[in-house]
Amino acid sequence: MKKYETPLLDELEKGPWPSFVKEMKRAAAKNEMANDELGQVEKSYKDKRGYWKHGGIVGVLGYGGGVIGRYSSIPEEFPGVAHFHTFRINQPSGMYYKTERLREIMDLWDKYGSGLTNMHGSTGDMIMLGCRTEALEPLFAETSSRGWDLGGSGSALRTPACCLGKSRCEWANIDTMDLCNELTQAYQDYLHRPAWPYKFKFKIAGCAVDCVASIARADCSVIGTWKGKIAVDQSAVANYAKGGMNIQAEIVDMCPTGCMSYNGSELTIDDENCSRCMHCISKMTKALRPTGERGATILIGAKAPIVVGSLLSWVVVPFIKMEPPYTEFKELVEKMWEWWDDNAKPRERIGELIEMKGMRPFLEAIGVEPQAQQVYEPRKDPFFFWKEEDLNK
Amino acid sequence: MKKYETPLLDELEKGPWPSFVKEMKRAAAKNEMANDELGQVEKSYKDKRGYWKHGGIVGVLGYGGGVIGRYSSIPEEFPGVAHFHTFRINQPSGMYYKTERLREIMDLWDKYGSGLTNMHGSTGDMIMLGCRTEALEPLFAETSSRGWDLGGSGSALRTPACCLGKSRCEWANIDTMDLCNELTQAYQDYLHRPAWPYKFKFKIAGCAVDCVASIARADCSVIGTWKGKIAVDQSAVANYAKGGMNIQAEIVDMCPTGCMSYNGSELTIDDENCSRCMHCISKMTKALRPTGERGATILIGAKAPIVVGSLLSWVVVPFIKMEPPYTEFKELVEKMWEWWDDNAKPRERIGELIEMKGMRPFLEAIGVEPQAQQVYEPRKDPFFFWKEEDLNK
Amino acid sequence: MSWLSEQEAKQKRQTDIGPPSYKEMLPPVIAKNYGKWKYHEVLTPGHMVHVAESGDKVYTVRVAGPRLLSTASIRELMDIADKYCDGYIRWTTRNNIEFMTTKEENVALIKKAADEIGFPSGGIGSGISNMVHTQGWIHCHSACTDASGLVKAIMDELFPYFNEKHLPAKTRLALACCVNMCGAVHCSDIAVVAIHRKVPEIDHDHVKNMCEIPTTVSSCPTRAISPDPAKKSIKINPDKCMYCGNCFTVCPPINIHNPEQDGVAIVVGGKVGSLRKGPMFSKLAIPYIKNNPPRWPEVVEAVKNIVDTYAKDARKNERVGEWIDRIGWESFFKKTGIPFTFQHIDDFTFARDTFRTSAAFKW
Amino acid sequence: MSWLSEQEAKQKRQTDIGPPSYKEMLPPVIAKNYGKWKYHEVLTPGHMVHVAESGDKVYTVRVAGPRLLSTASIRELMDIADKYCDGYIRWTTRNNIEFMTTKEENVALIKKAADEIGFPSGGIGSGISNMVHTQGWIHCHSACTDASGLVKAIMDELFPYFNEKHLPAKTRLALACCVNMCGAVHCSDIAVVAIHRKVPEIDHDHVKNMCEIPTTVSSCPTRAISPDPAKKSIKINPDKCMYCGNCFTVCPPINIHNPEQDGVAIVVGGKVGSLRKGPMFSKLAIPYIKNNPPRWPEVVEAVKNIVDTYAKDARKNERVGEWIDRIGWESFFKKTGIPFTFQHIDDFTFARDTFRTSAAFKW
Ligand code: SRM
Ligand code: SRM
Ligand code: SRM
Ligand code: SRM
Ligand code: SF4
Ligand code: SF4
Ligand code: SF4
Ligand code: SF4
Ligand code: SF4
Ligand code: SF4
Ligand code: SF4
Ligand code: SF4
Repeated sequence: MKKYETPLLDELEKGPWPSFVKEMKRAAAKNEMANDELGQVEKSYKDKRGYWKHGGIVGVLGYGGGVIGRYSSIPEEFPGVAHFHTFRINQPSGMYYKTERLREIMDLWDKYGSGLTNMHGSTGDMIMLGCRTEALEPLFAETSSRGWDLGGSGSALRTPACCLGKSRCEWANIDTMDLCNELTQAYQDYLHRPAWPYKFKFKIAGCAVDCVASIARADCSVIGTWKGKIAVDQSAVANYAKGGMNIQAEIVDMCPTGCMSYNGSELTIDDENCSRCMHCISKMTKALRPTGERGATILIGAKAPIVVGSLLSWVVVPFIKMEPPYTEFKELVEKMWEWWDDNAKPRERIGELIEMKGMRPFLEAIGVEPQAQQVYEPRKDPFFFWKEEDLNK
Repeated sequence: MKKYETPLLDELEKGPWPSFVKEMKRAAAKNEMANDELGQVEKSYKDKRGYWKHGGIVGVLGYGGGVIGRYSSIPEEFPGVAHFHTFRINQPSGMYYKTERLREIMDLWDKYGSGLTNMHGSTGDMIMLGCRTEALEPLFAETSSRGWDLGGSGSALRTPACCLGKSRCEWANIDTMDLCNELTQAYQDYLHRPAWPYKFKFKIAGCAVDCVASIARADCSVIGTWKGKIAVDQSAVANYAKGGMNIQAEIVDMCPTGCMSYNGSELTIDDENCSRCMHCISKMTKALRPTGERGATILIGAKAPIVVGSLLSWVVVPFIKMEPPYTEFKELVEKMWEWWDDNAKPRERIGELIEMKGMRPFLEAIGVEPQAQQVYEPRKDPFFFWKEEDLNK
Repeated sequence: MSWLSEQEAKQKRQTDIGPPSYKEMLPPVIAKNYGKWKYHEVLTPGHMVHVAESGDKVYTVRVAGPRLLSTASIRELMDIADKYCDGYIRWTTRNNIEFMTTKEENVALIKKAADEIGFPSGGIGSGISNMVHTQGWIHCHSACTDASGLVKAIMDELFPYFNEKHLPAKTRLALACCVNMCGAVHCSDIAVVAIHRKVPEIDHDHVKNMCEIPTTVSSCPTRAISPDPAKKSIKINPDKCMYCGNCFTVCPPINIHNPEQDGVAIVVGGKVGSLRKGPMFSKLAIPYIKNNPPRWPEVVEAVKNIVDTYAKDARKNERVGEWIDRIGWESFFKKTGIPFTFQHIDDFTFARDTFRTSAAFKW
Repeated sequence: MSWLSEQEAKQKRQTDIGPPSYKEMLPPVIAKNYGKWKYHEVLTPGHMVHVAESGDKVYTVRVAGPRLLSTASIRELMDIADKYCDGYIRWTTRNNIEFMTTKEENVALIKKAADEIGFPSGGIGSGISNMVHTQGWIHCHSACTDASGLVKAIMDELFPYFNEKHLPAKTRLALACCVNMCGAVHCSDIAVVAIHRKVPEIDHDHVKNMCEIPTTVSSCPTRAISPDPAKKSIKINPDKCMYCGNCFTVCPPINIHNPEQDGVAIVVGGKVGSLRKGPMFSKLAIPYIKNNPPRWPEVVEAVKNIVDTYAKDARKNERVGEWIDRIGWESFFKKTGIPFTFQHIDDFTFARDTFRTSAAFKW
């Protein structure tokens, strides 16, 4: 195996943060592909540019996604990365692993791939970084035979992801991990066989804290919420005060709706005016607790900035019950997909389509009523349309 | 003279607010045009629609504006309003009148017109409502011979307007009435002879309170401001408190920058963080007073909603000195006009043009540097352009 | 009083002289203390005093202006000014009339005199001043409602807020009789804007003679109009037309007036001053109320409901828009009982920024 | 350990089975108290405890993840999990690694063991957690900077905020190696996004053989590309190109890489949670810093400056974007000393809403 000098990358072994260079070197020590990756990346550092070609279409039989083809643009120099495809393995919901099961994957990856991974990709998959085309089929056979499957890529449903929710968080209003798993299983066909105008992502958070950044990066963001009061444990409030918390400044004054008050001993919440933003609850978890009915808010449309600027997801359904088997939600989502599939141009995300066509046709297609909760504010211009049916109302 | 039954309009003579119907009837009593106007408006009330044709081009010799042509669409029925043009007379700055002078206008209007007026039009002119084409020339000769002139209309400079400023307001940072008068006089040619892509309006307010609504309806809004501290008279503060003002709630808590504090006896302002919004000053005028250098902020671009939604004026020059003869300001404005005139399509307001071309070409054309005060926030997308000259910086 | 002859007119006329100088128009106390005012105090909704550094005081009485004024009434108002105000008078930027005097005892006399001829005092301080408005059926071909009549009906109802009762803050009402919005009503606390709801009807037989097809096509801001060569006329794409009426302006055989469907929308929450919050646009509260002259009772009721809800719920110094921003639009609709419809959801240029991108809102 | 044969692979393979169930992966204490947690307490930046209604406690130790991990290191991490955590381990949504144990005494042992193999603990509470990032030169053809290297350099510098020092609130950093923004960095407190600055160069001789002209033309999101029939190639309108690199993806003879001009922008003030203020986009703070591998000192310095200014100036619980909103962007530029340039002024879709329409601002 060729030994590359990596004076530039060596600089990145220094310092307290775990070093990806160290990881690459560990893999390179026993793997030809990883070794050439190290060499090519050192060259990138020297020349200040990447050396990858765009991927052709590679994959496994019967699937249209799950593998990102990648080829070096200078394979003569770095033959080990001539092929360096990504193999996306769908993570279990919540990214908990029994080590026994995770070892299966490590063994297979040492056998078939570069020994390099990303734990995890931005969408949520386990990213197996770098294998050759001819390794894909046997690798897939081995992983799938052990009960693992590929994640999404291309114009398909992408691997759903969630926060850890009820597994370890006191604020989860819905069972994020279960819903995530249920959607992944229910829509396997959509996930593996790209058949849509473009990608579609689900991300599920148990509350408005949104620890999976769903509002920023999911075509469909599901966020747990409640309808009911916030129960206040006054003795716990007193403990926070005793512990040095400035309840007026840190909690009451920062409540966005101004619905809290504190008289030095008692904390009062005007629940009707609370917007359930989670600020007070998150800072005083021992003292405050939502009560009442649980469900989710559905927001639609987030995406990255190309081409018209990033979108954040928009509230479409302010409240929906969210319990297994999630039938109502699935029906809603299927209606969305149908409308999107029927109307979108290629590479048009659902948020872009809604923006193009207007919110009304979308809401009508999925059977949702207009509600003030869907907007920050009503329109500001006097140019609005009337349908014949509206005129006769 | 025909006597019209006006049962519908009669309903609008009732109630405490001054009645325009009473005004119309007063004029109608001695004027044929006003009488037929009354009849036609009653018909509009009955039929729930107007009966005016669009005006053809009428005016006075040598001017391209100042008169709005108006013709009844049913002149057979109401011959008195067959012609019913508006004669716009440029108001004196601040809309103060010596009665002796205003009587001149009333006399002329009784002689040549309908005897109906609007005091004033939304732009600021004295609106003489309803005269025949053949009256225009002699009427103009008489008004102008007495020292009055027409206001603007069409694709021209429109009649500038201002708040009363230094004449009766303690907060005026600039002499609004003088500047208004000066601009009106300096740009008479632009005002009377439409030669631009579309209309252009100036409105001038002495401070950020903006009593002439300039930010909402002027292509160029001039707003007085200061650079310096707010002087606090603590004994006057105490008087307000004694008078029942809740200084904490009504003043301090409503300060948008949070730069005020009040300890029950002393009011403190962290001037560096004050945004000069005028809230505290306007509510405690006896206690608070701006000090230091005076000048104006120039904002550009407001207009009504057709076609892309209303625009409010945008900060372009955060601070400019504003003293007679206002040379620096005039030069700036002339550069703006030149750029607009060179680049705009017909019927494109300057704000629309800036939006179309981007702020940079506009600022470069008028020689103004980019400044953080020009924006609420920087851009949120990563798609920005570089000129060769920027690359080498 | 005979008209000038053409000849005389030519001789007398002057051009480009501009308006008379404001300097000539100032009451002496104003001229003397110009730029040297120290403070003012609102004494009643109908009058206030300004105190100069010199110690001089000027009392201002403000009276309601219907804006549409006959020369006869203006003469009467001037008579009052001659009697109590050294022969000076002024109008405000919202079309009210102001009398200024240095003598406090004149205040009551001015109020009384003006009241007697139908011009009650008010509009100063935290209440409702005059409604800015436009021409309506009185003068504009484009009007899809009247202006003066609606203003009269609304101001009659809200009159107590003009001359006696207080609101949390100044409350600016306005009305525009078509979407050209000459009143610049788009930044008012509460505004009424007239709208059409139907695509214009075309009298195809007359189009060929009376209209320039290209001009008509290009008059449409939304490109809804295209030539219809078969009919030698034009056609309108109903999905694109937003009923602005521009085409009707340039081509008379196009009729946009529809007495049964024309009406008004109500928008709320705008302001122009930079105090506390910066200037804000008004936003749609009620998309449509039909024209019901002579007194538009449904519109009056709707405006009153909003004012009353605001009066009850807002904090001191809080403008309508600031109040709504604090409580949230979902609460505004709940508290006023106004239904939320598809028309409220923006589908125009800035729709995207109006969609809620937060999981925090009120039920 | 030989590869499966084609035959074997066909026999063994399964499809559409999805991932293993999460239920199989849960540590017993998690499975037992699922949905029944009562509260938690952050004990150090490196560990916290969650207490269940049952009274059960679970201690979580979080350690830094470089994200790019070798199988060798993952095995070592699993060894720790086997030793102290009953054979369970998890990753967070920001690519850190979590060890859970019911035994408080294990906490220190886990930290020590992880530290020894190069994975220090931290990232919990009000500080800086891992930087979300993307592929960079490691794997993506589209990258105009590296990802892992920049993250390493920045996190080395900010390390104290990861494992010991507090900030006013959680501070989320992220990096995207091109404007596709796979890390969804557009809502981060501070993010680095790589940009090109020059219009791509076209190797016209190869275009005809290697590219589909129509595909190339339509690949351009801003329609800057048109066919150049004379050259049998394409041409790019430099006024419209915003250097996104899409064309280069579909047509290799188009080269967007420019080692001297490629670099990064820094955007600030975004967040995703709905606490207090709703989710916010990050906005441009620094339009360009050149690529300077291996440690990008100018970028590190710039990020540090922003973090330090925020640390000094913000109130408790205030995220970067909330802090800036409170003080105003003009103050942000003043306090950080970052120059304001033409690039900061939006000229894109939502430019209009970013222009200041208020006379109130700070000098
Ligand atoms: C691997 C990953 C980045 C990472 O390092 O984690 C990734 C990598 C790529 N993304 Fe991504 N995206 C990844 C998550 C994202 C995310 C974040 C998310 O999913 O939460 C986004 C932003 C959210 C969104 O979907 O808008 C994202 C927005 C994009 C876009 C822009 C899409 C858009 O509509 O604007 C592209 C461009 C495209 O689709 O052609 C893109 C395209 C790509 C491609 C396929 C580039 C290309 O054109 O070939 C990258 C392949 C890199 C490689 O060679 O490995 N990637 N991409 C992430 C997927 C890993 C996983 O499966 O877990
Ligand atoms: C008389 C007046 C309304 C009033 O009752 O006070 C008025 C009346 C007309 N305006 Fe206006 N505008 C008047 C102030 C305004 C204002 C307010 C202002 O100037 O402060 C605006 C909003 C601000 C702005 O300029 O955008 C305004 C925005 C328009 C527009 C929309 C312009 C745009 O760019 O969006 C039009 C349409 C047009 O220009 O074709 C318009 C067009 C018209 C026309 C000429 C209608 C037409 O197409 O023929 C109206 C003639 C009515 C008539 O027959 O009397 N008027 N117009 C105001 C002028 C009186 C004066 O000189 O003092
Ligand atoms: C006379 C007039 C100026 C003129 O040149 O004609 C004027 C005069 C004064 N205004 Fe005004 N404003 C006048 C139109 C305006 C406008 C413009 C408009 O309404 O179209 C505004 C902007 C409204 C908006 O923001 O939408 C305006 C917003 C204010 C405010 C800010 C109110 C607020 O809290 O937002 C103040 C300060 C206050 O009331 O504390 C103010 C205060 C004042 C003061 C106290 C200034 C002073 O020290 O003399 C004057 C008398 C107060 C009063 O009327 O209550 N004036 N004032 C205008 C009277 C119109 C009328 O007849 O009612
Ligand atoms: C483990 C993890 C979820 C997971 O499924 O993996 C998680 C776990 C917790 N988060 Fe989170 N958050 C996690 C990603 C996020 C994200 C998503 C992201 O960063 O991409 C956010 C949104 C950030 C944003 O708004 O931009 C997030 C915003 C919060 C907040 C809100 C902070 C704020 O004031 O804005 C809280 C509440 C708090 O800190 O008071 C919180 C609180 C919590 C709590 C206390 C919830 C609980 O009761 O257990 C958990 C531990 C606190 C901690 O880490 O400080 N978590 N948290 C994620 C850990 C990532 C990491 O390795 O650092
Ligand atoms: S999003 Fe809510 S439920 Fe999920 S981990 Fe974060 S705080 Fe807990
Ligand atoms: S959840 Fe948010 S809105 Fe509700 S009381 Fe707490 S801080 Fe206020
Ligand atoms: S804008 Fe300012 S200076 Fe002018 S009248 Fe109003 S408060 Fe006075
Ligand atoms: S002028 Fe406005 S920002 Fe300045 S101290 Fe007064 S209220 Fe605060
Ligand atoms: S708002 Fe419309 S209808 Fe009213 S005066 Fe202006 S142009 Fe005419
Ligand atoms: S009414 Fe306006 S939008 Fe409709 S066709 Fe006519 S010009 Fe176009
Ligand atoms: S951000 Fe761009 S360069 Fe980085 S992984 Fe995504 S597509 Fe590739
Ligand atoms: S870099 Fe992007 S914007 Fe520029 S020509 Fe290529 S595709 Fe178009």
